[in-house]
Amino acid sequence: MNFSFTRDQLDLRDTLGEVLSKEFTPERLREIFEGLHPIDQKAWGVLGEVGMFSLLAPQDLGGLGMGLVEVCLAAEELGRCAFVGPVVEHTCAVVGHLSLLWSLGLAGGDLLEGPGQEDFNNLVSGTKVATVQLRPTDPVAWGEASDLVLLCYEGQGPRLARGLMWDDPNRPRPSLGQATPPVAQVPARSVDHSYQLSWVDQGQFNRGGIINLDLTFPIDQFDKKTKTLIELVRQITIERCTLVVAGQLIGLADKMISMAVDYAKDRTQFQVTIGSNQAVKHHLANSYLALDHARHPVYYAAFNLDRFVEDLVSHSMSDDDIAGRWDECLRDVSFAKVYASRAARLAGKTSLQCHGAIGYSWEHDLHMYMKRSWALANLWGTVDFHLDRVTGLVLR
Amino acid sequence: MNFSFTRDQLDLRDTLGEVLSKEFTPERLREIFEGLHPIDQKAWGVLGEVGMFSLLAPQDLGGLGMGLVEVCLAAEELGRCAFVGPVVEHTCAVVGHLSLLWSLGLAGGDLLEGPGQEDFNNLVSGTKVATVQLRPTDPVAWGEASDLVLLCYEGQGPRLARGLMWDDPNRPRPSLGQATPPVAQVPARSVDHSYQLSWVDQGQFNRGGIINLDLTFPIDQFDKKTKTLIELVRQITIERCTLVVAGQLIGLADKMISMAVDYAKDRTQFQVTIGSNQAVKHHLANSYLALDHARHPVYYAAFNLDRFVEDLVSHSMSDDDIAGRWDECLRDVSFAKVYASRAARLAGKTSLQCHGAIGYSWEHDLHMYMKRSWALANLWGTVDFHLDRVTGLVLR
Amino acid sequence: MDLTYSDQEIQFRHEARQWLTQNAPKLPMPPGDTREGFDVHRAWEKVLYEAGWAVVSWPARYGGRDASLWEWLIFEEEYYSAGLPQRVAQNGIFLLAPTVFEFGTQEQKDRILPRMASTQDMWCQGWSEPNAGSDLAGISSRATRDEAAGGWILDGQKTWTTRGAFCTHLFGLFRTDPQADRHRGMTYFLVDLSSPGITVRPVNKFDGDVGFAEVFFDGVFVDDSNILGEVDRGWEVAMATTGSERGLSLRSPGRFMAAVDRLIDLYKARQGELAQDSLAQNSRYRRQVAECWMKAQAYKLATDATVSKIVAGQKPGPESSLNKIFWSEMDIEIHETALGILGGMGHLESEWMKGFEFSLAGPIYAGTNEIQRNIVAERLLGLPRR
Amino acid sequence: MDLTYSDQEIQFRHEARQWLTQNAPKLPMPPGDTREGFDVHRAWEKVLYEAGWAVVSWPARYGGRDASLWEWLIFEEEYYSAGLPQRVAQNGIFLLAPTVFEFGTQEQKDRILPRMASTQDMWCQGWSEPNAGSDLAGISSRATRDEAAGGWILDGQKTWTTRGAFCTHLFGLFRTDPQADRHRGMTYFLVDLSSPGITVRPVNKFDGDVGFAEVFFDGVFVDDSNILGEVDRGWEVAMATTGSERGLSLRSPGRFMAAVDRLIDLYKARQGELAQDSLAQNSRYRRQVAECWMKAQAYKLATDATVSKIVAGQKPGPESSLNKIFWSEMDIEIHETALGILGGMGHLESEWMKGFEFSLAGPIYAGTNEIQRNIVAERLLGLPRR
Repeated sequence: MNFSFTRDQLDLRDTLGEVLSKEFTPERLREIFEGLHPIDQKAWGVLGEVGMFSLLAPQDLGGLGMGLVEVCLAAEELGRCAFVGPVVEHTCAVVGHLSLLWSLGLAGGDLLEGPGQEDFNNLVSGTKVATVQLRPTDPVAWGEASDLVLLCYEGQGPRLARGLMWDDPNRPRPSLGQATPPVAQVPARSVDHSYQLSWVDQGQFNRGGIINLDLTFPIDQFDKKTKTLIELVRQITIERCTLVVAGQLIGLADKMISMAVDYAKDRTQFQVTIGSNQAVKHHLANSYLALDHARHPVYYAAFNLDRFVEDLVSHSMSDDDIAGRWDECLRDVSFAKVYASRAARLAGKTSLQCHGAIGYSWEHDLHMYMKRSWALANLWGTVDFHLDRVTGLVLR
Repeated sequence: MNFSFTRDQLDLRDTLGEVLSKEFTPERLREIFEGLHPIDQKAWGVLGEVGMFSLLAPQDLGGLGMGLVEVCLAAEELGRCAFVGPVVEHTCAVVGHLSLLWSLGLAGGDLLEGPGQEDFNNLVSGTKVATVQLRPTDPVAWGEASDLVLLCYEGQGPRLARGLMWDDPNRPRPSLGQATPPVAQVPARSVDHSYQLSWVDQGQFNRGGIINLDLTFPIDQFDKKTKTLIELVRQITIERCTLVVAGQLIGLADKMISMAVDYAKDRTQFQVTIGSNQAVKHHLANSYLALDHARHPVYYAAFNLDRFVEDLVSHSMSDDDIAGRWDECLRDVSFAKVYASRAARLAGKTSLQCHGAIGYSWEHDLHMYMKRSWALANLWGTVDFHLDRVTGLVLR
Repeated sequence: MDLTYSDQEIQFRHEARQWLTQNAPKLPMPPGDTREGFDVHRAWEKVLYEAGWAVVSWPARYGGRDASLWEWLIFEEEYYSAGLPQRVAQNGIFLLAPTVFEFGTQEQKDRILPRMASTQDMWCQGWSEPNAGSDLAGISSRATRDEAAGGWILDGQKTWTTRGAFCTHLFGLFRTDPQADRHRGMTYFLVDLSSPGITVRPVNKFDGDVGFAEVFFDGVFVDDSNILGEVDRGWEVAMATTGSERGLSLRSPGRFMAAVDRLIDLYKARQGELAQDSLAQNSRYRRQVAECWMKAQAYKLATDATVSKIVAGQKPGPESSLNKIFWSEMDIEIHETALGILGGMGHLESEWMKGFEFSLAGPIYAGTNEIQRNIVAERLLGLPRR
Repeated sequence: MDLTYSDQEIQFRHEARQWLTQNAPKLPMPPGDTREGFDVHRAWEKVLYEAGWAVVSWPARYGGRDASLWEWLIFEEEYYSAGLPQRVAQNGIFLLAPTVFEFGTQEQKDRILPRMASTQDMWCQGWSEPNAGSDLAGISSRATRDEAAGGWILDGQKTWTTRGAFCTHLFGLFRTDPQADRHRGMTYFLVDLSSPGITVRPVNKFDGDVGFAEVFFDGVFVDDSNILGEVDRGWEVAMATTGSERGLSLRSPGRFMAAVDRLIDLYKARQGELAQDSLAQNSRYRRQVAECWMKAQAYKLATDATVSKIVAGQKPGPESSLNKIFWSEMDIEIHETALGILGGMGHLESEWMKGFEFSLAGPIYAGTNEIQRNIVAERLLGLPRR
């Protein structure tokens, strides 16, 4: 047993933190938030350079061959600066997903040497930006800003799409497939203006000319066992994304608490520093406590999910093992998402209250972090969804 | 509209408060709590003298002809000193219940002039102590200490019982009817040791020789409309009791907050009065807020229940009116019970925390008030029951 | 105690409802915290005024209809029940006006109130300064006597002035005696924002709308007729206003009762989907909606009790701090419940999200809830100050 | 990071479980806070000692088995999972012992620890005084030097001494330098309660059991060998102990994990009835039980993280205050949930009610949670003191 991070893990986190503090400043975030850019291409490139997108790719595929613990450490840093872009999707749902299929012998040799190799390398290095869609009716995170979308629907193999994207559902679109929800049900955008939601048009599916990666999954020809495995991989991808979002929420909570602590040490009212008031102290102590107790479940779930994936790849689990351990993974991921979402919500509220009016102004940065945390708490399963899931699994 | 109490109402409350502060001291409560007496006969008699038990009896029956608003005002005072005995049951479920049946022409002339008149007068004056049982399986509050029990079961007219009572389910009993729950399911007593629970033995039903009151209800001979009315009266009795328990909880909450405020003004730690600490201030402010917002719903429900009863007696409602207004009464009573229970629970916790170790000792009085509030919150419908009912009625 | 409405009150409610049904503007209106929206709201509030519904409880001579406080509450219930928004004139009619009624001269009442009621003058509040938020006594903007001109010269800066970018007038505190201790030596001024020397900088709020302004005073002349109450006694006058702000006038129960009604509608519309997702979730939101209903009802009853006291001649005291804590936290809870019911879509822009963002300011303005809890503990419970 | 148990740890768990299964006493045991109960518990803890399970992480020379901290946590999990109660020796083995290990002389270790582990000596804590509760530095009991006799004379009063009515020894702070400021001039004494001049008055606690004692000192002689650490440096020594009390040693995760397991059993047993009463109620308690499970799990993981740091050579710091807030509030929540599941019977006497009453002391003792939140804010977040 050892719940400490290794020196390497901490170095990875610190490097990323330093890079982001230079490359992705609050001013940059504000530009995106105010609609000047969809994402920051330069910062994205730098993330690629430090290896962010290659964390979950095996070394044989040019990756760093690390696990979700490392991705979550990175996610905390991404959360702390409210980094904009489909990092979770790109890292876990595209590179991580394809890598895992490959490790299980389910993806073509394309990734390693075929005509798609360059395309995959572009994903690993971050030269191309990718995102994901899990159901035909879902909006796609940063679809407009991405070079490609992995369509990853239940019961189907993954496919790559590059279709038309909309960030405004009122814009006319060529062919509304049945799966596309009616406009009236789809509000235009997240209150987190830096979180771009797009709609992928099924009618315009077109992967030719963009990349050569061959992902033709003859799903109907696979045997039942293989189909089950492909679905499990898809599920793993979903849980990984969920947990990395939880990691971002931890980073956001930490950032919002730090902002409030700094302000409370500085601001004077009634001739005392406001941070010397017991009410302010207790608000912040409660937020810090919630954060501290939310952070460990994220890494516990990440560690166990990594172990599950390792054992899956090495074929060292029986079917019963898989079922039992997978349920524990689901329970632990939900637990982490619930606690991280709540910690971020409390941190935001507390931080706003400690800042007072200044924190309520658009000019102050706090609202951007709060709104990001609201968006992330709702994405990859709401708190309600995860609460229900953890309840069901605890009371089996 | 006027939500203020009349001078008469306030005088009634103040008189009762004064009498109780003399007659029912914390020392007296402690004696009962420690098992020296079941109830305080002398204090009971004084309550009778100031008219407590006659509040809901019409003047024609020798009562004060008042309503539930007045009973709730009195209940706050009873709660404040954690008065011991079946006051709620006696006032609402026995005297109030029989009076209402009489007012509706459903009870025999006995109450007014027959051989039962003296018995009824003894109830109104408090010379006899009465309690109630609503279901054959329910424990009876202070059954051992009472002279008689009104059996008031669904679908039956009220009956008077004087059977054998047990406060200890392990004591052998002559004939266990099927309705009596098995001993193992019936813990011996409330954590509030002053709240006596007894078991009435159906086999030993015996009303002869105790009182002459004739309550033989030929229920099967009544028409459907009358049967419905008799059941409604029974329901009214239940709601009245529930609301008066809520009133007691308000009084208890008030008492526990006052104790904490007094202590916090006096106790010094870290060279300051503990009540000058913002954490203590905010704990107590929150408790006071919960109390303030729980008190009004009690009187709102009491007023509307009184109006409902008035209009029922004067036959000025259509059947539809009755159904609609009765639902509102149920909703409002549940709302009051939920808020009063929560206010008392918060007040108890807060008071204990502000007292620190001294409040956690048996020698200090606080635990007796806390335990009474735990018992009352569970009686006449738990918070869960009432929460469900208010939810169902708000979201009809 | 009599919790029934009189025939006259029932008739009043009927009239108000009928007029509002027939005259309500197209809904939803644009936000009142944008230039265009402010003008739309102001025009609507002028329509209210012309029909005599702008300030029902004021004397007819100033534009009201001499309605009782109970009738005012009834009007508010009907107003919000019709889906109508908060008034952009509220800082004038609900905060300044009660102070003018209490401290103003007859000349001031005649000059100020009718123009306020008719929306000719739109008033904003000049309380906060960069170093004086919850600590109002920390203000440093000053007024210097100009005996010859019969008035005062204002210098300094006010901030977080709600809708200050669109208003025509400001009421606020300025230091007239720099030697006096913190709570003294302030005077309550009424300022025309078109006066020379005033600069107004719009400040956007949490949701991006122009909710606030910074107002800079650089040698602004105000004559003696625009002092409310006595010179150097502005603190006492201001305290009367903050009582109103915290208490019932800005946040009449009708607003929350209407919000809860909309919440019930939202729940019923989404009930099927919630139950399809999970019975547990549906049951959780059913309960949460009922909790909100109870809160709004508790607030209404507490207000009824306060109004009963006022009608009986008592002054509302520190109880207004209880109300402020309660409504501000309830407002957040109502909106959080709605966003929860919206599920995964809850973070998207919507009327409920807008309302949620607005509600987050509640525990901060008009004195933070931390200050209010201090007031409750010290003035209602008698706990010692530090 | 490696969150798996080693083969050795798994083997240790297996051994512990097997021994406990074969040797556990009849359950439930009577409360340890009554005379009879105390003796029953003491006898059982002697059985533990004799089999080498009393103080697993201590060196064998003092009665332990040199187990690692991880193994100690495993033992605690197994111990509570077997339904066994908190140790009546805990104030000795969990609070005093770590201090003796850190500050004691070799002579003191040899003399005190084995007798403590074997339950020959039962230790209670003499911290609080009538005017020194949360404010430990406010103590006034004093020790006067008796140079000739080679020791000190103790006078004063200690209060809220847990199980003081049954214990044989007391450790506590006394003022040795009355001139020094509040946090100095105190010395940490080890006192035999059978010494002449000591009077012990039992004090009943919330649930009526004899949980506490008041201990009066009237010219009690203690020789120099019974001072722990240096004279006048008792505050530093005591702070080491309070860290243990707040932190993990008194409240190892196993206790709460076992309580949650029992809660799950209770829920499952009552599930049918709850659902029959109302589906909403059933769903509420399902969720509430899951919330308790998450809390206990979060506490276990936080403890694992702390232990990882300790094993790596770091000292646990003010994080112990975080733990104390968390477990004390969790303990109440677990019991409130159970009482809620019991429904209308929840107020009757039961094991759960007894546990609930016990849990209510949690936010008070070992420094109130208000003080702990101050510590978190000041020492972990760096906010200024007043």
